[in-house]
Amino acid sequence: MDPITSYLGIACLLFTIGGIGLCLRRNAIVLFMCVEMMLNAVNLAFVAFSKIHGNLDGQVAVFFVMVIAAAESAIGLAIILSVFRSVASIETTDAAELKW
Amino acid sequence: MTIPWPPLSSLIVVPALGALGCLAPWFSAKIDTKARFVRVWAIGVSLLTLVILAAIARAATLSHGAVLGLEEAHQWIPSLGITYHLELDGLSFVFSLLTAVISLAVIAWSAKPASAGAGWYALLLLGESTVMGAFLATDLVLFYIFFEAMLLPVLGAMALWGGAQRLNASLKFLIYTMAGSALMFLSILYLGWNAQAMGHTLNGNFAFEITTLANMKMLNPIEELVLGLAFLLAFAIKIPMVPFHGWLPDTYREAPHGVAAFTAALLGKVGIYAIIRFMWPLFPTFMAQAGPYLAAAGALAIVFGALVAMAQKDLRSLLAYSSISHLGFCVLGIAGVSTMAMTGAVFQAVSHGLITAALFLTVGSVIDRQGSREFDRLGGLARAIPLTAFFLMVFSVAAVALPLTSSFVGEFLIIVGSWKLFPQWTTVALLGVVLGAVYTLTAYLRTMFGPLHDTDPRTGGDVRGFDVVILAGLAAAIIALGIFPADLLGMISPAVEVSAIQSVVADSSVALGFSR
Amino acid sequence: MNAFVPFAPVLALSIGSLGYLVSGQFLERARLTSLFALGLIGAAAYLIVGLLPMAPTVPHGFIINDFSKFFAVLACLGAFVSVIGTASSLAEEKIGMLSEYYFLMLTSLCGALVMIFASDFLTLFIGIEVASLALYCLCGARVTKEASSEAALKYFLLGCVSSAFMLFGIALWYGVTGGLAIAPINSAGPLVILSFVLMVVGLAFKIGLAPFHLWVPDVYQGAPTSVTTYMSCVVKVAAFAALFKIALNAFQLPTESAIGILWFLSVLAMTVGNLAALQQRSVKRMLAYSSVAQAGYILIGLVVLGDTTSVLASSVFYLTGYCAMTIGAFTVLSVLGPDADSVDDFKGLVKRSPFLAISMTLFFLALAGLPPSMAGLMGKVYLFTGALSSKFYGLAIIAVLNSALACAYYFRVPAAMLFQAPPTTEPVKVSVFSTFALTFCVAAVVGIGIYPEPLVEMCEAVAAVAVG
Amino acid sequence: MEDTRLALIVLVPLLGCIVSYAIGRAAPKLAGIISTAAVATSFYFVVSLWQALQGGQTFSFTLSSWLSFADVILPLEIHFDKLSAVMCLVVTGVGSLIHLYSVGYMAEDESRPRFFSYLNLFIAAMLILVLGKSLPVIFIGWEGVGLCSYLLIGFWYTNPDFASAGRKAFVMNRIGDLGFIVAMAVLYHSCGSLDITVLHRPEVLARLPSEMGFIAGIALFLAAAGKSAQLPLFTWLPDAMAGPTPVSALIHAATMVTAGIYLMARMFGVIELAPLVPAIILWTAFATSAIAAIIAISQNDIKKVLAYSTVSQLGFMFLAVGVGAYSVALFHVVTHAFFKACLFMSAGSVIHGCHHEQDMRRMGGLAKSMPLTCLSYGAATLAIAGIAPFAGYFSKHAILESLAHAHNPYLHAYSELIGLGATAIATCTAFYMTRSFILTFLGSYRGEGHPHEAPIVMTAPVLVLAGLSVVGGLVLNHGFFTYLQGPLPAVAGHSGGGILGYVLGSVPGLLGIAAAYALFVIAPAVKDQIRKVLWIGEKLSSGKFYLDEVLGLVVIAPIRALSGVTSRVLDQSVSIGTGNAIGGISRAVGELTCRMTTGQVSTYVLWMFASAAFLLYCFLPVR
Amino acid sequence: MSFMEFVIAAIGIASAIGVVGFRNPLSSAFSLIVHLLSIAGLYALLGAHFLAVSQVVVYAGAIMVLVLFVLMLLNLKSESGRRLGIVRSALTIGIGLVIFLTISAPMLAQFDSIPQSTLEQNAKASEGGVKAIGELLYSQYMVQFELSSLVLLVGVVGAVMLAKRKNVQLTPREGGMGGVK
Repeated sequence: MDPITSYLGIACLLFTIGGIGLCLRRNAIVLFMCVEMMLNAVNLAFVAFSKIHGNLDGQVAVFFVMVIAAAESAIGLAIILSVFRSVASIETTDAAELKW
Repeated sequence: MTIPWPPLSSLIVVPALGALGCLAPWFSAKIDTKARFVRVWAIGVSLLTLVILAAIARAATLSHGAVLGLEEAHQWIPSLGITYHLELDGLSFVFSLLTAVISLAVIAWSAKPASAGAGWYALLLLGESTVMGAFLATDLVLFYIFFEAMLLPVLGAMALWGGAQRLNASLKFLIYTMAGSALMFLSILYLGWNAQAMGHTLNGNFAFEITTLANMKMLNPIEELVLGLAFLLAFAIKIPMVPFHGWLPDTYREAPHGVAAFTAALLGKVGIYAIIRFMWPLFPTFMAQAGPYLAAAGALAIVFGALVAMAQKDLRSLLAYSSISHLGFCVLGIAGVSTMAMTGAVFQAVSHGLITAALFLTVGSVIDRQGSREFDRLGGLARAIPLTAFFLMVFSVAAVALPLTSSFVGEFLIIVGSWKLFPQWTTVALLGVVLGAVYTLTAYLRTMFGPLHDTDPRTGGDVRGFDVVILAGLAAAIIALGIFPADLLGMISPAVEVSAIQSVVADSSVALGFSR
Repeated sequence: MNAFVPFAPVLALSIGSLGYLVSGQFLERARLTSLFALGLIGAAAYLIVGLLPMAPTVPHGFIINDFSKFFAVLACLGAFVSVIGTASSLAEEKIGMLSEYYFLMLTSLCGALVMIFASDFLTLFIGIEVASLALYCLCGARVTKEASSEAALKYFLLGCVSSAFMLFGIALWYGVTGGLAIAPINSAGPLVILSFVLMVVGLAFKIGLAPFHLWVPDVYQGAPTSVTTYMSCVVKVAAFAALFKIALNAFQLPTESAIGILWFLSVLAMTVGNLAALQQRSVKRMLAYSSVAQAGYILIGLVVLGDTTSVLASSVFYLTGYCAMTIGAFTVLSVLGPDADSVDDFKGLVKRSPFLAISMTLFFLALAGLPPSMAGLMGKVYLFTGALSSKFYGLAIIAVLNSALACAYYFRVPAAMLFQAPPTTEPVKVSVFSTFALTFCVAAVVGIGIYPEPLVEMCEAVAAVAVG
Repeated sequence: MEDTRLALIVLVPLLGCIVSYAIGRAAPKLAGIISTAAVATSFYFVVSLWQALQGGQTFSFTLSSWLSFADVILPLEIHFDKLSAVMCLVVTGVGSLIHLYSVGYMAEDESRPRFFSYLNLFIAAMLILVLGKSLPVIFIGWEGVGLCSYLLIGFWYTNPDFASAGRKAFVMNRIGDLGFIVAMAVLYHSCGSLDITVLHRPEVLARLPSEMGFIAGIALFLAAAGKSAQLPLFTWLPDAMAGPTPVSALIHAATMVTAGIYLMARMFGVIELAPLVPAIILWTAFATSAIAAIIAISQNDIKKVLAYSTVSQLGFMFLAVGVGAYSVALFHVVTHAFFKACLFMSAGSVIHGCHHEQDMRRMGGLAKSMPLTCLSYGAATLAIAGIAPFAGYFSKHAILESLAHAHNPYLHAYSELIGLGATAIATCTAFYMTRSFILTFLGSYRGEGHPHEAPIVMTAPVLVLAGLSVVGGLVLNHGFFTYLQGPLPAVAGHSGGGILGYVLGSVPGLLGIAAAYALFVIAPAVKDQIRKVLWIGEKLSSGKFYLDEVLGLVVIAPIRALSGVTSRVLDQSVSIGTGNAIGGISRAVGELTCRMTTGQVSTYVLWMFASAAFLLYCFLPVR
Repeated sequence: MSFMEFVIAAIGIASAIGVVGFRNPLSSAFSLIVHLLSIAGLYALLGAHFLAVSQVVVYAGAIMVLVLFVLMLLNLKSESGRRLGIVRSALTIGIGLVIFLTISAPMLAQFDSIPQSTLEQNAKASEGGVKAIGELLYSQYMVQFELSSLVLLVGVVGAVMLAKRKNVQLTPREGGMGGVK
């Protein structure tokens, strides 16, 4: 197996694992972490591609994704905090007032 | 004599503005104080509409012969090929005349639901305006708009002042109508696009104008079948034809008397009118093939309505089903390529409009007096309210199509006209006539005759004042049409010729012997 | 200097919103803040209309043409009206710090504009994120209310997932083309389709198309009404702009598999949305589901996109009308107070405030596609004719049956307002701002229906540009 | 040629109808006088027109162009020829007498105005019927008289039985009217016109295909049978006795019920197109008159007796129609009008005198208390019994004779049989009429109270009619048939018959009278033996052949059931049920779709991934 | 595939599974750190040095610290006992499998056939040092760079808005700190 493609394979795998985690876990923070994992998977793919194409646009993209991820984490954790304040739990099963 | 203002639009605009006028005091928040003035205003407006219509008719008749051919055509949405096109020929004229008369009667009728303020008149006027529009529009999209719009005022009035189940009833009414017209809507669009695709339009855009669409033979039989069925469904629900009448019992049970009268008299007629005006020219082949089935449906509807009416326990439901039965005649009449039958059908539609409105109003006053519509709580009223009894007798007699009443003219022409085409179904329809006599007389008997069955034998409660004038006017109209129908017939038949018959004659693919 | 011109609107908005942060302490007076926001949005709109024509060039990351300008103006207009309409209800919403609130709203508008103007995927993604992140916070803005933060959480998590999908799509695009520009690609290989699917998943989520709609009802219900009002319009506009742009400029629609996807989404959206709305007692959820269904209608134009541009134009037309309807409806809700949600809250509204009741009725009639407010009706005429002309009969029939079905629930609220007795008779007072916004929406909804010609022509032009 | 008098003939009673009610509301006394005057006036016009009527010429008057449009020509036109002249004379003449009579009869009824205006309305309708120039116009009158009879039968509407009797009459007539309409439809399409003068032209009738001719003929007879109470539609006529007696006299004896015969005579061209039609008519008529006669024997209500005798006499007339002797039938119509009206009015006087007692078993011996009535009733009885030289004799005799000359392929075999049967019926007639006379006037009074003779205003017209039924036949016998040569086919070999003929001809009647006298006066005991012997006949007769029951079982019950089923199953369950079901289903599905939104984030994500997977799986070209 | 790459990739995948697998959020957080670091290693191997560094700094540093802080703040026990149904887990994994296959198959198919030579000559061009990236950022991606500042700003302000409330009470509505169940 060619190294580059193996990177891509790994990216796909991580992406999927992150998704599975999102479906299986209930703790909001863990969910958030899974999201981060998915983003990382994509980043990996970006970098691999940039290597394939021999330009840096992919890496630049990854840089921006990191920035965004940082902002996301700030907001996400704030949201989780405020949820915790109101529901006294960060398990998504407990924050399920809105339905149907 | 020329008419200074845009004549046809004014028929639509005047009532609409009148409706706004009714609401003006209502917005000033003192709701019932101005009730009387509003009433006078509303009557005035609808009267004005009637006068305008008469003036137009006179002018047109003076200018060019008996057949009216007034038009108003303006571009509306050129890029979609939608035009604002109104036309008044004999066909539209009789129906708009009916509209004007019925609206006037219903508006002027004194008995209206308690708590009904200015909104009552506003909605009725809106109803008049929209129904007018439906009868005048010749652009299919415009027609569709009015076709949908005319539902709303009726719906509103019913949901505002109806019985206990009024909301469910009106929802049902709405859904039925929408479900019916949805596919028609699509078919209209298909026609418009097809015209463009065939390159039949001037500016390469869509075209929805009936004459444009009708003059070109651009549909293959399959298309005609599908589109025709879609149209038919919409009108079948509107008329209503069995078995698409699911909305009717609830509506007529819940609606206030005036609204019931308005609905029964006018809304269904739009279906009849549209089949002649739009379906025959657009889908001649389909109509020619569907004719027998349509006739069957009509005839069976006559019998069905009569049978169900016989089983009813209260006056209003009986009226509802009787109107199904009577409209069956119209359907039978428009099923075949026969000027006689079709003219009869139009005439029958008009006369049924008059009669059924009169019946709903009269019966309404009886019900209000007794506080009940059950036959078991009625009876022997002829002694208590002789005048009402008299009018009810006149209208019942008209309903069973006694000669020298308008409905006889219609039914006679329909039967004689369609005998040649569908003898078997005409015979079935005749059975309906006998049953009609049975339930009508039974209803009258159980209401007016027999020992005076009265929970609290109050005197009075008889029709009086202006209402007498209204009923008398309607009765006069019914009888006058029964004795001197010639003018109206002479107006209808050429229009029918042009709109329906000739399209079939022109369509060579239809091989049918027809009887003029 | 001229190099900055293309970014003027975005700059104006962002810099202006920065003004909030510095002035945050002494700008706590609702009236002033909202006025300031309005001023900024107006300025942005003005810049778009007035300034951009001077910059026809394609600078880095941005593309300026009639298409993007139209959508940008639409977004600004939507934001403007929703801000006016809901300004006075913020106090009752107990949204603490107004300056942050407006800052975020303006920033998300800014992000929306970026989405609309973006000419490469990276910019597009950043725009999406700016808009979304701001909105996540705004959904949670009603900190004292449990539902609000719950909505924020849901929106946040799901939104992140969707942007992950979007991003993966972008990565694949980069993998195939070696660049990030939104430029025509001539291959339709599996990888291209793959990236298209992934991007569509991302955008379908933002738009709220079934089956990616599940967040919509929860968020619309949980978020402050003012925010819902805003996002129900602006987000849809931006996301649709992005979708159109990607699908037409990058993926060279129509390719049959892509059309298959969109067809599926559109049908599912309108059907699921309408069915789910049938039983709703909560007006917000009802409107949320209805927005799903409406999104399905809007998508038709892209699905049936044949050689004719006019079908896309019909989508744009319908979208425009829809913005007016939904903003109006939610504005009425916000006027009724932060917790007005159930249908019962609308009982007898006509007695308490005829203006509100009648305008709400008009909006619902428009949504149902009934006269007299014929924006919806005309939009449907336009859309379905397009569908038929491209021989998408099945789609057209499903759509029209759906719109008939929809009447069943669109009837409910007007019925409650007009035909039922009010629990209380004390009148609802409508602020000048809201009155203005509502009047504007009513005018739009009715006017577009009565005299659609100019808008139709505009949409035709826009579509022509978009299809290229 | 146009003549306005013709219009006046119809319009005056119509005017009377309105005026008498309007004025009657104020002054009830005047109502009767006005309406009587109206009818008398119209009688005067009829006479004057009749005088002016020479040769084959006719008068006509067009009221409106009515149903004329495009190329359809159906004006509202009436015309006056010899045939209609006869009917008009009877209607207006006898009618005015009966009006006069009712002035007395209804003297103490408070709703007289209504009564009289109805009566006038009826006269007008009847006149339109007989004057109509085209079938639709005749149909106007046809339905009009039906309506009036409905109104008049149910005149005392507070009694629901009376009201429903009226309804029964109307509905049964309606069934007949179906025939009328069908006939019109057929004729219009085949002959292109409904004008009766046109419909007599052979070349026009030739256009009628044979089976259409049959349909038209049968349909017309159905109409006639409905109106003139032939099998199976005659049960309404006895019930119609619920109405005031003058009504029975005018409508259900003299005029309306004979409209059927008039129609047959009018349309004889169509009737005779298919020879099967007259045969059917003949047999029906025979059965009807036989059954009615048998029933009449065992009736105790005086009016019922007269009613059934009317049915039987109508059957006689149709016998004549069946063999094509239309003028003979009309002759019997005229004489029957005289004596039957007389009978009814005398019966009316009796009822009036006995304080509205109608049961003959509670009468008797009234000869002393009301001699004039007794006299007229007796005369009329003799007339109907067919005793020469009373009026009935001539017409009946003519009918029996014409039966002998039946020239119908379907009848040759049976002509003698029918002749005998008819004679038997005549005997029977004499029998039950005599019975009624005996029960009413002879013997001793069995009721309570003091019967008294009717006032002069009632007796006078009765006497006039009595006189007519005495001499009427003798006078008319010679002129009548020759007079009707024009419009109607000549009667095959009709002999006036000399004295001998009179004697022989009267034999059947005399037999009947003798038998009745024997059984009811001389030896009442024998009566009971006979009753025991003929118990079946007795049952059938007193049970009215159970026709009502049969009809109820065969027709009415099924229809009721059908209507119940239609309303409950077809309407409620199927038509309406389907709609509701669809609504319910979509609501349920909607509920399910809502449940998709569980509120759990992880579920949502799962959905997202599942959908994404689905999209990828379905739409990716390579898997 | 070099041994180095293999090891790092293996660690990365293992730690990823760990993130999903551990019941205790804290341990999943730590395994996430490991995961991020391994990713950084992969970056380095791919020649994206700048990214590798910033990955360590931004992710493993800033973000994860924040996460851990919050976790500490809420001092949560491991996820409450209720396990997800086996059916659902199976379903989830199945779906994940489908996605994995459908995504990876075409990718691998497409890029399997890239000659090593091209990668060699690309290696220099895709050398993501600070200088190279910086040049791109400040020339071609100027706009996006500025916009990303906006993103961060939103993050800050949003966090402030959500976290700060007028009447601050950090104790939840019911139950003590930490929402002990």
